[in-house]
This record gives sequence, structure tokens and C-alpha cells, in this order.
Amino acid sequence: MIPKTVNNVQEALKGVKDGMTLMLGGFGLCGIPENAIAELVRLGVSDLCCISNNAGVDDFGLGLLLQKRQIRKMISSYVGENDEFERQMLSGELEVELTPQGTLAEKCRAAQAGFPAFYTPAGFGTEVAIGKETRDFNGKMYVLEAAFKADFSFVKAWKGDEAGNLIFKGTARNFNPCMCGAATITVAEVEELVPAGSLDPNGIHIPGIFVQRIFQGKDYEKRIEQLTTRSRI
Amino acid sequence: MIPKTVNNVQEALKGVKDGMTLMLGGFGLCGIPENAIAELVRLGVSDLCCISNNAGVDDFGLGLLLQKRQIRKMISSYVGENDEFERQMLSGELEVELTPQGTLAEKCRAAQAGFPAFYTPAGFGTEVAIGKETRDFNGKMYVLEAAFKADFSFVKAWKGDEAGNLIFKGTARNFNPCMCGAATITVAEVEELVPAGSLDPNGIHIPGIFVQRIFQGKDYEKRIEQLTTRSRI
Amino acid sequence: MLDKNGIAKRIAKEVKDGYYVNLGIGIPTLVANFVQDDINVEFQSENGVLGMGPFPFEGEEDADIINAGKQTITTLPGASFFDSATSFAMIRGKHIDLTILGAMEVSENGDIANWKIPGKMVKGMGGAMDLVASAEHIIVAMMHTNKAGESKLLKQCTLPLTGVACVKKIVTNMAVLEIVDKGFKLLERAPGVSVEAIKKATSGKLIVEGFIPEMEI
Amino acid sequence: MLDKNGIAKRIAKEVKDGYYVNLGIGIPTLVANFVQDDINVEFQSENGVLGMGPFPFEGEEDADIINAGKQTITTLPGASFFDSATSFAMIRGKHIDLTILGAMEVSENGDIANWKIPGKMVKGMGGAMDLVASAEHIIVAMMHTNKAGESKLLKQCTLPLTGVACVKKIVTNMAVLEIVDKGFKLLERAPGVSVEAIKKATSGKLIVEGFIPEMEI
Repeated sequence: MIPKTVNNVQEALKGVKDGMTLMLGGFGLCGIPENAIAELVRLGVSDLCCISNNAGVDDFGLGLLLQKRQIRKMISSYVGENDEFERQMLSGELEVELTPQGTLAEKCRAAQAGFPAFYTPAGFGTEVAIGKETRDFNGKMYVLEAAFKADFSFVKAWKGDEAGNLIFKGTARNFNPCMCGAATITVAEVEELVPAGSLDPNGIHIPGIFVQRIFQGKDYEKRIEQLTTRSRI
Repeated sequence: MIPKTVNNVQEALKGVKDGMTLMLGGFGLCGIPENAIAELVRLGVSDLCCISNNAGVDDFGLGLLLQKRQIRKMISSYVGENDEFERQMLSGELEVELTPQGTLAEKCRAAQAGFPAFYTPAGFGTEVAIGKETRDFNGKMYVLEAAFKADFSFVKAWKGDEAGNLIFKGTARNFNPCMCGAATITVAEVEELVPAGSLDPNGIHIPGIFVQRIFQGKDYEKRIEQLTTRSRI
Repeated sequence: MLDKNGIAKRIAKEVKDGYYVNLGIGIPTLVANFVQDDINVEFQSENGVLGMGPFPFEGEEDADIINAGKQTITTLPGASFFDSATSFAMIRGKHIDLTILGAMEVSENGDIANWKIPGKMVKGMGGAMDLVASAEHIIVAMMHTNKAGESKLLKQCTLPLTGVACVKKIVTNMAVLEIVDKGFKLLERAPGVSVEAIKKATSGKLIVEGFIPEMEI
Repeated sequence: MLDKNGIAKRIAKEVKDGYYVNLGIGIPTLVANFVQDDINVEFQSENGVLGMGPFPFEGEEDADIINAGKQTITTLPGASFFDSATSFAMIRGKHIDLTILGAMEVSENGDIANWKIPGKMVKGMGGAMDLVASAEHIIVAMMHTNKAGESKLLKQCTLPLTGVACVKKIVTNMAVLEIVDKGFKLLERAPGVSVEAIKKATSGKLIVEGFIPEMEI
């Protein structure tokens, strides 16, 4: 077993510098690496390029980094629900690269799996394909999209062990597994860190080889963006 | 829940015809769809193109189909341990397309995930790349490989539910998940078929959407090819 | 004229036994409420769940279980969770039988625009470009005209496209239409809406052949 | 001269703390027996397991838990199972730190041939082409000469290639060699083997600079 445990979020983020490209898991506020984001705010690193499906809300998630103007560029598929984001984007302070959601996921997976690029039908004939190679396969058109290159990947899992093996919960899984091993260093924060051997080897979502550092996260807020319920009959 | 259960292997293989291209899961004799293979032998369908990492042994696995001369072409990464295979291959009765193992897996995954082709470094500069497009990405050379097209995919899982959700065991997982949803019809045989709702939605290896038919398998032999043990001290 | 629930109710009739369905945000989400009880259907949400159930009872919501609209949801027996790459493997690999989504504009040849208005804040395409580029069968749910009263069924889209030549069917508050080679083929009228009124509200080429029945909803 | 176990023992010294290692069939498999106890290493097998342990005790074998050589194995705490696509994602994505495999021929520039002899039954390349095309660090374990006494370290490979310019280091029964720009750089001699003998057994360009120590194994 190759131990991946670090003592805390400070150790986990060692080496993060201004100007780096970071991947951050999560869909909306679901499954986001809350501890890593808080530490990025504390560190005050700036000029960041953040790859994340969404950009948080004004006072939570990546919104916290936007408030402090730490982000130079966002690569996302959907960035609504965030006034500060809108202000910075419209004023030109923030660069935004919008990418179809499936393409975003596969650009992560391609980086993880050693594929330099891939052909996807998404975005063909739209402005997303401008400047990109397109190609016909079996009568259908595809766009060539390149794998991401990132310095750090921050993911949040439900359970993890000292060997870096991860298990996610529900739809908090989303982009997190795809981002593991897709950056030079993958940092996983988990709700419950257990000794190696505690997790069923058959039930691991992400093998520890894709994770360089793991730590026990704390104080998870897990905010709900759209609390929707039905009344009891 | 969309029910996928069929009563038996006969029903599961309905529609299999001479000349079809079939995918079969398994690595060596580990995790092979034993029931489907037995039924293919019984049906006597011939002129088959079989995509499978290996070709079984003389008297088990795909070797049973080879004995009956039902296979026209094998697409595999490794085909040792089979005298009848060797005889048919050397005599020219059997067409063999050898494919690097990772490429084989990804050609399945590409078919499953709707990618027409992909670039892999495997085989560049070797006879595997002859006649194929090659390309430089970031100073490294890659070979363009096309997704498989198959009529049926036969996989073996450990547990499955009526909705077609699958869980594999140990290294019997291998190519099985990659082949699910990679053919027009995916047939899963399982050691234990349970009602929908019995499996933890968080622990499913292959969601039922990738499976068209599922049945309770029987009489699994699970032969061991290389029984290797150590002595007790 | 139909209201949003009426559109959803009519679209629900397009949902067949054994279908895996992806519902977009807005009117499409309402479709789930009207699908027949006696058929087997599973709803996928592209953030990573198959087999979505109704919203949770108050107090039973789980922050880790949401749909693509970021609403708390529940799951039904047979459900599964998966990552985003697998989710789009389902979509790109044509394993989803039906995609229902909203639109700002649809053109005669099936182009769709639903993500961007130049000069306005762009929120992003989310999974829409993947869905429209891949789905075997796409139904658009929308109002026939925009707030300014202008037709949303055009000869050519004026807004930036989400996908080209992909829409198969459109259900609006006024009509059900199919995209055919030469334009929008009128299939059904909403209750009380005349063919004349639909013609007037349709800017692209409308094809009216024979008797156009009123929708049954 | 080393025997197979000797080669494996020498290669084991190349296995460093924190390495994920893929071992090929044959001599490479033996390497696991000689890795130091006080370092943390995980062995991957490309059929879908990370964290392989020793062979099982008799009667404890499980047909569902094998390695790429189809031998029954066990797993250690922290192990995981995964599918073939994920396994090669680890390999292609350069997550494996060291690949050790056998060869029939290696050329001066690091080309390797280890899968096919024209005219003979071809069993296939298995995962070897993926491994050699992707690995950061590849060590070849082989005899210095073939059964006919001919050198396996050549100017150019004569057999069909498995991969080009990929081998970094070679450990044979006679020597440890590194592939450098101009040829095979001799690093160490096997106990009792002279530089002269190695020169004689090496058909490709051998680079001998300064004192060549005997291996410590």
C-alpha cells in the first residue's frame, strides 16, 4: 500500500501557486471540495484558471474565489446563479470559456487516461467549434477537442482510505472521478478517511493510483441550491 | 424501472444469426459468459466474428466454438493456450486480428460512449499501425483506431437486478463493463439475479441502460487456467 | 392555447414504454408528472443519476442527491448513480431514447438555438449541446412565439446555435409539428387554435396537408 | 552470470518507494519476490487489479481473482479492482511508475521486439504494446543472448516491433545497460563477467566509459 494521507488541508495544497490551472469537482454546489476552496481563499493565490462545471454562487463554492478576484479564467459548462461572476464577466475582468458539459467531462477523462484529444459530435455547427478541426465519421460530423492540462485537481469524496481509494455518494460523484489523475497532482478530501483494507476492493470508484494526496475534510456545509420538496399527502 | 429480465439463455440469444459480430467479455477463462457460449454452440450459428480478449482453451470458453468451426474471425489481444486455434490459424481457416489490449478495451468503450474513433500511442511504429492514420500531438505519435461495431455483446456479471444493473466480482470484471452498450444488443448473464431495488444505487458498476437482456445463469464452472498457490509455512 | 402544463401533458404522450428519457429544465421537467402510470420509463439526469423519482418529502432531502436543475430529488428502485463521463457516454452513445428540451428558436431544418442571446449574460450551454448532437429523438417544448409576439419557428435561427439539423418534433402552446425535408409539418392544433392562427405565428415554412386534428390531451 | 532469479533480484533494486509497478510474464514476475520490505510499492496487473499480493494458500484460490498471467492471486489491504478500460487509463495516462517486461530483441535506440516471430504461431501482444508506448520508465529483463547464442542487443531489431524508442534500461544475465543517445551504455557487470565478454555478446553499439563495477545483488 502506498500511503497518500496528509495531515490537513494546508499540507494538501502545498505547491499551489499563482497562475496555475486547477480542476475542481462538483455539480452546482453538490460534491464540491469545500475544504480546498476555503484554503485557496486563505492562501490568496491569484491569476488562477479554474476548470469546474459551474462557478458556485455568490457566497459559496467558487463564488468565494471570485469575490476575492483570484480567478483569471473559468472553464465551465454553466455559470448562472452568480451575480459577481456576471459582473466580472460582462466587465471583461474574467475570461470565460464555455464548454459543453459532456465535452468538459471527457476532456478530464482524456487527461486521466492519456488520450491527447477526442472527436465529439457536441458543438458541431455552433460557435463552440470555431477554430477547431471537424471531421466526418460514417456520415456524421465531429469536433476534435483536446485533453485538459492542469496542475492540481481538487475532488471531494464520501469515503476514502489511506491508499487514496475513493467512494463517492449519490450525485455528489459527478465530475469528481473524471478529474482524478487528470492533473499533475490530485488532492482528495473525504468525509470519512479509513485505514487501507477497510473498503471493499470491489466497490472502489476511483483507485488510489489516481490520487496523490488525501485528507479528512471537516465542517462540510453541503448547501442545497434548489431545495425542492413535495408535501406529504 | 424498465424490466430487462428474460427467462433463460434461449430467450436471451434470440436474434443471433450466422455472420454476426459478437463481443464476449472475459480475460482468459475469468469472467466469461459461459451460458451464452454454451447456447451459441447449441444454436450452431456460424461464420461469426468474435471480439474477445482471448480465445479460450481447447475444451472451454471460445475454444468450444472453435472446435465446431463456428468462428470466421477472432479479434483478440492474446490467443495462446489453444491448439485448435493454432491449427485453424496456421491453415488459414481462421482469420485473426491481433489488437493491443488497451486498444481493444477502448474500442469497446468508444462504441459504448459514442466516440467514432480515438488516438492511442499503442502500436505506433509497429505493424499494428500499418494502413492507419498516425498523428503527432505535443511531440508524441498516436494511431487512430476506430470504435467497434457489433451486433451482440455477451457479458457475465456477479450480481444483477431486473433493471439490468450489474456488479462484477474481482478481476472477472475485466472487459465485461466496457462491452456493455457497445453492441446493438447487450445480453448479461449473472450468478445472482435480484429484484430492482436490492442493489445499492451507489455501488452499481454498469447501469441498466447499457443492458438490453439479463438472465439468471446456471452451472458455472469457472475454470482456473493457471492454478497457482503457495505452501503454508 | 395550451399553458405550460398542457404542453407537458401533450409531450407525455410521446413517452413510450421502455424509454430512457432526459428532461431539460423548465417545461420539460413537468412532463414527468403526466407520463402514464402503466408504462415503464426511466428518467436520466445528466449530472449522474438514472431512475429519478419524485421530489423528496420535506425534511427528507439529501444535499448529495440532486438533478441537473440542482433540485433535491429521490430515486426509484433500480436507480443508479454514475460520474459525468459515464452520463454523457449514455447520451453520446445513443442509449437515451428521448430528449425533451426547451428552445428560443427552431429552424425549418431542425437547427435549435437555446443557450445564448448576444449582448446578454450567457449562462452556458450545460449539457444541451451534447444532448442535441447525440439524441436519436429530440422533442422541443416551447411557446410558439416569444414575449414580443414574434415566431420562434423560423426559416433560419438568428441566435447562436446549440445544434444543427437535430430537432425532430416540436410541441408548442399552439401546435404539434414535425421537422420534415421542406419545413415544419403541422400535425395537430391545440384546442381552439385555428390553422390560420398557427400559420400567422409561424415564420418558417409551415406545411399543412389535409385535415389537421385537434390535440387529444 | 546471473540466473533468472538473479536478474529479478537486480531489477528489484530499481523499484523505489511509492512506485506503482506493472510486471510482465516470466522473469519480471519474479521481481516481486525481491522487493525490499521497507518500501511501499503496489503491483498492478492489466487485467484489472491494483495491490496484488502473494499467491493464495492451497484451497484459498478464487477463480475470479487472477493476474494477467491467468494465475490465481490474492490482494493486499488498499487493493482495488477495475475494468480493462480503466486499467489501460492507468497505463496510457502514465500513472504506472515502472514497467518491467521481457524481450526477444532490443535495439540501440530503445526499440523492443517481444511479441512475434515470423513463421511461428503468434500468440498476440496482449498489453505489451500499450505498456511500452506509454510507460515513463521501462526496464527490460532478458537473457543477453538467445538460445542460439546470438546477441539480443542489436543495432536494429530484426523481429516485428512491439514499440519504438521506449526502453530505458536493460538487465540481463550479464549486465545492466542504459539506452543513451548513441547506444547501450554499460553500467554494471554481472558477478564474474568481464567487459570483454559483454562486448562479445552485444551486437549493437556498446558504450564503455571508465570503470564498470560489478553488480551488488
